[in-house]
Amino acid sequence: MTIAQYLLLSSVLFCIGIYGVLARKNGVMVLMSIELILNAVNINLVAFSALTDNIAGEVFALFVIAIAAAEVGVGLAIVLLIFRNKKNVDLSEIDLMKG
Amino acid sequence: MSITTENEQLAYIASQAADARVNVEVETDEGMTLNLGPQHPATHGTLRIIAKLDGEKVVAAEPIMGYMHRGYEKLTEVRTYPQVTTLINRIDWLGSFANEVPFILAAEQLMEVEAPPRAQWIRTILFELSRIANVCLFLGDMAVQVGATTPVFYAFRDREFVLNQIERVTGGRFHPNFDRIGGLKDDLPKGWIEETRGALDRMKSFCDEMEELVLGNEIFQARTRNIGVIPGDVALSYGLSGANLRASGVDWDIRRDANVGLVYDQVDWKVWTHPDGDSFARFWVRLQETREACNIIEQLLGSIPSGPIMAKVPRIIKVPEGEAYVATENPLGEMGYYVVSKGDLTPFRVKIRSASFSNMSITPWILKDVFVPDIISILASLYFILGDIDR
Amino acid sequence: MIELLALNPSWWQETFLIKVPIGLLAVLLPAGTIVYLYLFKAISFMQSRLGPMEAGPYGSLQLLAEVGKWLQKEDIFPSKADKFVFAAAPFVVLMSTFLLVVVLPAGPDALFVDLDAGIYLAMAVSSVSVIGILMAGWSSANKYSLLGGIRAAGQLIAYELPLILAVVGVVIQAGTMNMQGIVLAQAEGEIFGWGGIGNPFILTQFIGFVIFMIAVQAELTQAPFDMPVAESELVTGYLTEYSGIRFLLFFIGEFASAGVFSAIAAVLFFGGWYIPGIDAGSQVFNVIGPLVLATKTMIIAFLIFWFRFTFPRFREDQLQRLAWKFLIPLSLVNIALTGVLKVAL
Amino acid sequence: MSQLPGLLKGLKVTFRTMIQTLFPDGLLKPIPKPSKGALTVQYPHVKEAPPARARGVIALHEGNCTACMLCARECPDWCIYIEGHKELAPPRREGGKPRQVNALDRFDIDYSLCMFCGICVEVCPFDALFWTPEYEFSELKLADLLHDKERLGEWMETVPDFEEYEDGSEQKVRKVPR
Amino acid sequence: MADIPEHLLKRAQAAREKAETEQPVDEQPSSEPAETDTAVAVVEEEVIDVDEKAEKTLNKIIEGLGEKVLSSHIAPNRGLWIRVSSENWRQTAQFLHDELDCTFFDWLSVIDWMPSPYGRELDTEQDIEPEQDSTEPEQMEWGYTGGDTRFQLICRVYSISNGIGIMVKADLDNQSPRALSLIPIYPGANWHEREAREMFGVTFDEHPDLRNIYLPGDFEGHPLRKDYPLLSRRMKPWPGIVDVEAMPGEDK
Amino acid sequence: MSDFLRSYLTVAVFGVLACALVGAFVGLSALIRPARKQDQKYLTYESGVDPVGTGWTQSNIRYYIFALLFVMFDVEAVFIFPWATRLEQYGLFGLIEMAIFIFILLLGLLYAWRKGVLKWS
Amino acid sequence: MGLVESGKMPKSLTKLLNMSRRYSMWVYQWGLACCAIEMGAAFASPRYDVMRLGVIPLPASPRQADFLVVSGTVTDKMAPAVRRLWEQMPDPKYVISMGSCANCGGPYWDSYSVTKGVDQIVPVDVYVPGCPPRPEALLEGIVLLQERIMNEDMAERWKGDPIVVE
Amino acid sequence: MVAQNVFFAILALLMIVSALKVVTTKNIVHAALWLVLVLAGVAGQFLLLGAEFVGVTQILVYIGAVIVLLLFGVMLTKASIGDEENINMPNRVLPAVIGTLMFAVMSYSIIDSYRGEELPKETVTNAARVSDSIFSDFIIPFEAVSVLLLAALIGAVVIARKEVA
Ligand code: SF4
Ligand code: SF4
Ligand code: SF4
Repeated sequence: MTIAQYLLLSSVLFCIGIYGVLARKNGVMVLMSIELILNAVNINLVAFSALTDNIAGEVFALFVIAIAAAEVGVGLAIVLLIFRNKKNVDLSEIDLMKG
Repeated sequence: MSITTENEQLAYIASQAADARVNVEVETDEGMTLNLGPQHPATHGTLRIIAKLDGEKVVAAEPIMGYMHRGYEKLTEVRTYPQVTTLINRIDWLGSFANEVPFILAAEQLMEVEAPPRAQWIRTILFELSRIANVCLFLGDMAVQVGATTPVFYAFRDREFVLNQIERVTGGRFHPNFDRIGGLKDDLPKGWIEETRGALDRMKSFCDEMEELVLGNEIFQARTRNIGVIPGDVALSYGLSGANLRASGVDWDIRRDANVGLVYDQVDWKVWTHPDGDSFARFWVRLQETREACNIIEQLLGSIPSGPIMAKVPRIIKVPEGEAYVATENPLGEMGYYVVSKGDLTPFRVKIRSASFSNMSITPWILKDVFVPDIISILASLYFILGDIDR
Repeated sequence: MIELLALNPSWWQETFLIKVPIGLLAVLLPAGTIVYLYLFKAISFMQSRLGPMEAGPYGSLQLLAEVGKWLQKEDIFPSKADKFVFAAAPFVVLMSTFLLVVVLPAGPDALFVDLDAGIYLAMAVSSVSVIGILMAGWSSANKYSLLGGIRAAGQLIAYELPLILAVVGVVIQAGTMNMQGIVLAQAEGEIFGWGGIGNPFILTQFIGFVIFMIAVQAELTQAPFDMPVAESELVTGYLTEYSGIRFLLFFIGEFASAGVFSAIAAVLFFGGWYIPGIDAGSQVFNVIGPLVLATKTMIIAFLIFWFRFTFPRFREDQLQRLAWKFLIPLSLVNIALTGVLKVAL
Repeated sequence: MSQLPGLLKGLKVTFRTMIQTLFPDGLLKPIPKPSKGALTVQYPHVKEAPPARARGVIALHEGNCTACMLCARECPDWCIYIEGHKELAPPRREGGKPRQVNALDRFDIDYSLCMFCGICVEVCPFDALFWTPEYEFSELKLADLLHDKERLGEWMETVPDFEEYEDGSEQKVRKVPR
Repeated sequence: MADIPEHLLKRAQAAREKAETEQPVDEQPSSEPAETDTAVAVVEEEVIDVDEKAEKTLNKIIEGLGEKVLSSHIAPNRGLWIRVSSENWRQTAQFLHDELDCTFFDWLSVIDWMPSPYGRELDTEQDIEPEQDSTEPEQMEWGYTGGDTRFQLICRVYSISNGIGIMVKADLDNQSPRALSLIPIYPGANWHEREAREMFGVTFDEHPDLRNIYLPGDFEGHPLRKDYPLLSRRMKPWPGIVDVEAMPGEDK
Repeated sequence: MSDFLRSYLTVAVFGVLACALVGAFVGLSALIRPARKQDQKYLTYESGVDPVGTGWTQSNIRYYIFALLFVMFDVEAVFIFPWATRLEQYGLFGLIEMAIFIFILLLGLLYAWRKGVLKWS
Repeated sequence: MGLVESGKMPKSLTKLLNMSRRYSMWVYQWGLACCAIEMGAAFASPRYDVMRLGVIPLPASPRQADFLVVSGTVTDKMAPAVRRLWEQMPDPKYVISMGSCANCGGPYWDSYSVTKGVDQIVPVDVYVPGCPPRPEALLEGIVLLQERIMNEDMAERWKGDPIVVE
Repeated sequence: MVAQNVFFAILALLMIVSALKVVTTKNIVHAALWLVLVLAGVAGQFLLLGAEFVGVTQILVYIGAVIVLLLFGVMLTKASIGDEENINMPNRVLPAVIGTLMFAVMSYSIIDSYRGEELPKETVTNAARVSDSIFSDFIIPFEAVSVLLLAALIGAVVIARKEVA
């Protein structure tokens, strides 16, 4: 196993995530794409941690997981709020200033 | 074999359309419409409740009845008096002996006959036995509706003993057709009184079990206290009767206050009331009433007078012209018959005042701003029998 | 156990020829026993009835009849349902059960896997079934199902926490997340210096045990926590539209998880395969260990069904309140106490 | 929480019942005997005996029936079908004139319609109809629920005797013609 | 449905004879309210025992409502009937509720006084088709307190404090029977009125929701009206006709 | 392969086993079960009448708060488990660290509690 | 697929399958009228305890039910629902008609709102007479149905027509 | 090592396919379910890398909690069965181009700088090690996480309360 294969995998996920974020209009979908990106990052962290035998990478992966959870929570709350007000979760139609 | 003839098919389609119309009527744009019934375990068969929800909260609920409407009032007009007796057994099918009594009493009033004392005694005993058979099931069923499975098995178990006693006398487990204008069809069989005492003991221990298993259970209390509160004056204006009324603190019992033809004045008993008016109170009152019924029967069993069981009535019964309304305190509440006679073999018009119909008419009022699970417990605590609503 | 048979199989042989069949048994057998013994029989006795009697002596073949019957039932996909998700939901639910079973030790060597993070993994996969339930509820395109599914998920996550937190106390005491290690810690532990019966954590972690059992009851959606499948209002909740074999799979899943959770409780609080009096390292346990564990499991499972058939159910909000306002704070207190004691002693 | 006592009491009740069912002879003889402890009557093997008055099915004592149609007329469901003809029967007393009697050609009760009210039995002036507590006559076909004269006659065997009355009664115990 | 069946003529004849012979003693259908008061005053001479409670209540009602009470009837210890016109229907209820403390709403219904045109002779196999419009109002007999019209609204309210129930009747128009709804006074009247509407076709004004309560929405007719036929009864041959074949040589 | 990976492979095998079991059951059943099309059989069940409304609801938003709380405490569990195994080594220091951590999270629960989102209206 | 319909099932297997259907009959909790109480007694009363026969009264949804007991009066308003629920049950499914009302309209044979017999709406396998039938009579009906299942030709049943018993 | 590579390939394939599904499917619930597969794959990769604790945590937090949260959110926003209209931006070519370009650049640099660098064999980090690391080096971030979670919760509660009110 080489580190490169993990990094490649991670970059694939990352780019798919980027595509999702850009191509999706639905708020929940965008959140999911962001999850993809974060996971790509995590793979990198853990892979490097294994490469250098340094535990810090893994610990940071843990923190990322925790933060991702918080991020989804808040993100979804916002999406829900938008939904309640607008009856859809269409991000392109949202004027954030008026919320 | 499915004889779905063309006519049948047409009727079927037509009624489907009618159903669809109801659906459209209740359709809302906001929130969700939850449909309970007609086939739904919570509705004792065939009631249908349409509840408009906001989240888990009920905004409005509308009962739809008539799935059990069998046309009693029309049928009584084409049946002779003895045939009516057997038909109306089936209105409140759990306490069916109690169904017969007010009708027979009304007819007796019009004919100006009175049943001999022995018949009155036995009537009262059977009346109370059917109350036990009826309310006993309520106690179990209410527990089922709030989620406890076992009590209903106990209810059915111990109810069998009471039914046995009813069957030994009348021949029917719950459609006795035993009451006759002027008395009773038959007398008690030998050994019955002793056996009944045994059944009553069983019932009393059942009540104790219910108290331990259900009434005293904290979860049950949490589910029923302060749920579905009916104030006394509202209850009156909706015509609630029976234990539902007494659970709202109104001290009114036809057996004590407007007794006709039965011998409640001969015994020493108590009318139970509860000030709260919530589901718990209704359960509590009924539990106490079951005990009280045991008490009444025990006193009566010891004092049955001897004598005939039939007064003198003509063989072919024609009830003289007149109108009479007699109500009794049935297990479900006030049940009365308004009998109009024109002197024929058949009654001219019988208006059946059934308890559940009035008791249920409060549902749109009470099922507001409650949670979905509360619909169930409130309905269960109001205690209705579909036949008694729809007739 | 394998050593006893004087075989030396390769890993593949061991996994597919021994562990897989045993794993199947370990899931299905307790499920069957629980259904027959408790759901059919013990409950009937509690209601002074008999339960199944006709199929086989004392109805013992009832379960076979059930399986045979369900196999023959038509498998209905409601036309409005999301067919793919509808079909996939039983997989997820059953998978969660099977992944739970894998960490259970049944003797010093009789185990499927010996994972460092054993109980942690168990806690992790136990929450997977929530997804299955949400899938089932959503894909049925039925109001009762959806309401039931959301209620179920809300309840499962609310009680997942007390479940996890109750385990933490045990982990603190044992100092390991390894299930085998937890058993050994109980076998070799002492209570205030007295090691006569080891230290089954039920004694020192009683609060934890109570919380754990309440949470398990809720996780299994058994009364008094059966709001999601509340018959009297939501018909059968998220299962309403399931028929035929798929329903049976959910049914198996439900009772298999009852068995597995009971087994986990047995391991965590009752010393697993260990019985006092015999040296924990002894080979004897490779033989009697599974039996001991099964017995303990069954006793705990009885509790579950005893409660189920005695209590009325909570309302949804009461249930949530119980979890958030009572169980979670209590379990945190429990952790704190255990931690303080551990550090102090 | 003060929640425990009520819950525990409930547990006690169910547990007690289970023990009573399992060990009907008390815990001193701990041999499980649920079939004794449970209240169950194990139906196809054991049958319960309903009380004598139970209204299970109607039996016809053909000899007594005069085809007077009273039962058919009073039946609220119109489910008794009678056809008869007149016949000469041997005289009651020796040497008397032969009597003219109505003989039955057809006596059917449609049990799919019957409401088991007992009116027919009650109105029959000639003691030709009796209740028996039998209840096992389910059918796979609806038409089979129409019991004809013979079938109704067969039920006669199962008619129990009338019961004695409780003290203080003035009713007379009737006899079942056999 | 050509000519009038014989049995119906017989029945009508019998009814007429009966009406002639047994004139009702106390409940004369009165057209003018002036006579009503006297009718009220001479209640029930044939009965010996007197129901004091009922009489006191009746007096109070007459005091309060005056001429609105068209007639009344007391059956000792059995009940108290009063009759008002349909215009005064709600006022009467309001009065009973407020002044006499009749807070308990018992029931509400309708009586169709038209004799049923259907029937069966003991020796006919089939039910008989009725003559169209064979019944005129004068054939009708009314019960206690008399009446004018085919449909009579009847309602019972109860006063728990006084321990007496009062039955109120009101005549309804023959062509379009209607009355004011009692819901503002007794919310419980809601379903009863829906039922009455469905069964008799009586309209209740100001009722919020007069949908069918029992029958499917597309059900036609009002089943409790006397002229609503029970089809099955007319289709099925009556098994009760004496069907004993004669002896040979004997004629029927 | 290391024991570690083998163990997890076994875990994976069990996951596959579950699917195989389900698949086997469904496949077996497909062999013998009937399939009788009746138009109404596939309608959504709703107590015997035509389904009312679209069947979709915005359910209670409170569920979402519960889910969020759950996520929060789940993350807590992530840290508390390894901590629990090593508590003996950390001693008082570890205890205090974790106490602060939990305390902050409890603040969240308390906040939600006080704001009344744990209640139903 | 369709092994049964093709008629290629071995005899012994058919028997086994019939047997399992016989001993596992889930009936769904639905009562209509007075008879429902006697049905309830048969299901829930320890004296009758229908579970002995393998009849499990658990499901509340027709999707999991094997047979339907029409226990009581079917009104014209109710009839579509009965039909619908029966249709929503998965095959193989059975119907027991319990009581005079379900058989033929019973006491309400002349009513304007009652369906005269449930067999006009759904095919019925067993008729239990009585008004109400005692719980044991229902048990007899169930035993009868079980015997019928035991002897039935699966291929016929799979096609959906109830078997004709001579 | 062959076995690891095989499993890596299987998992990677699964993840990529699922990830593509996540961003292309038209049904939100389906997307969430595909995401589950991606996340499970990630967990598998962690385990392959010997990071046991992180792998299991991935299951516990992501699959057990975050996905549930997402599904809840989806169901609260009326996810209908069947495909949804209007779920994608009108223009999807540009994102696709951006994504591909980025991948090209990244893969080039990765291959360029890490070609052939083997991972050490069989390193397994157990929970204890992770824990020790947190409670020695990362104690501040650790406490900060709790504050962050608290903030997220409070934010969400505020938003939700606005809604309830
Ligand atoms: S029991 Fe009643 S319904 Fe049955 S045949 Fe006799 S009279 Fe008719
Ligand atoms: S009433 Fe009696 S005698 Fe007359 S026909 Fe009927 S059974 Fe025969
Ligand atoms: S058959 Fe008789 S008992 Fe059964 S529902 Fe009809 S009337 Fe009721």
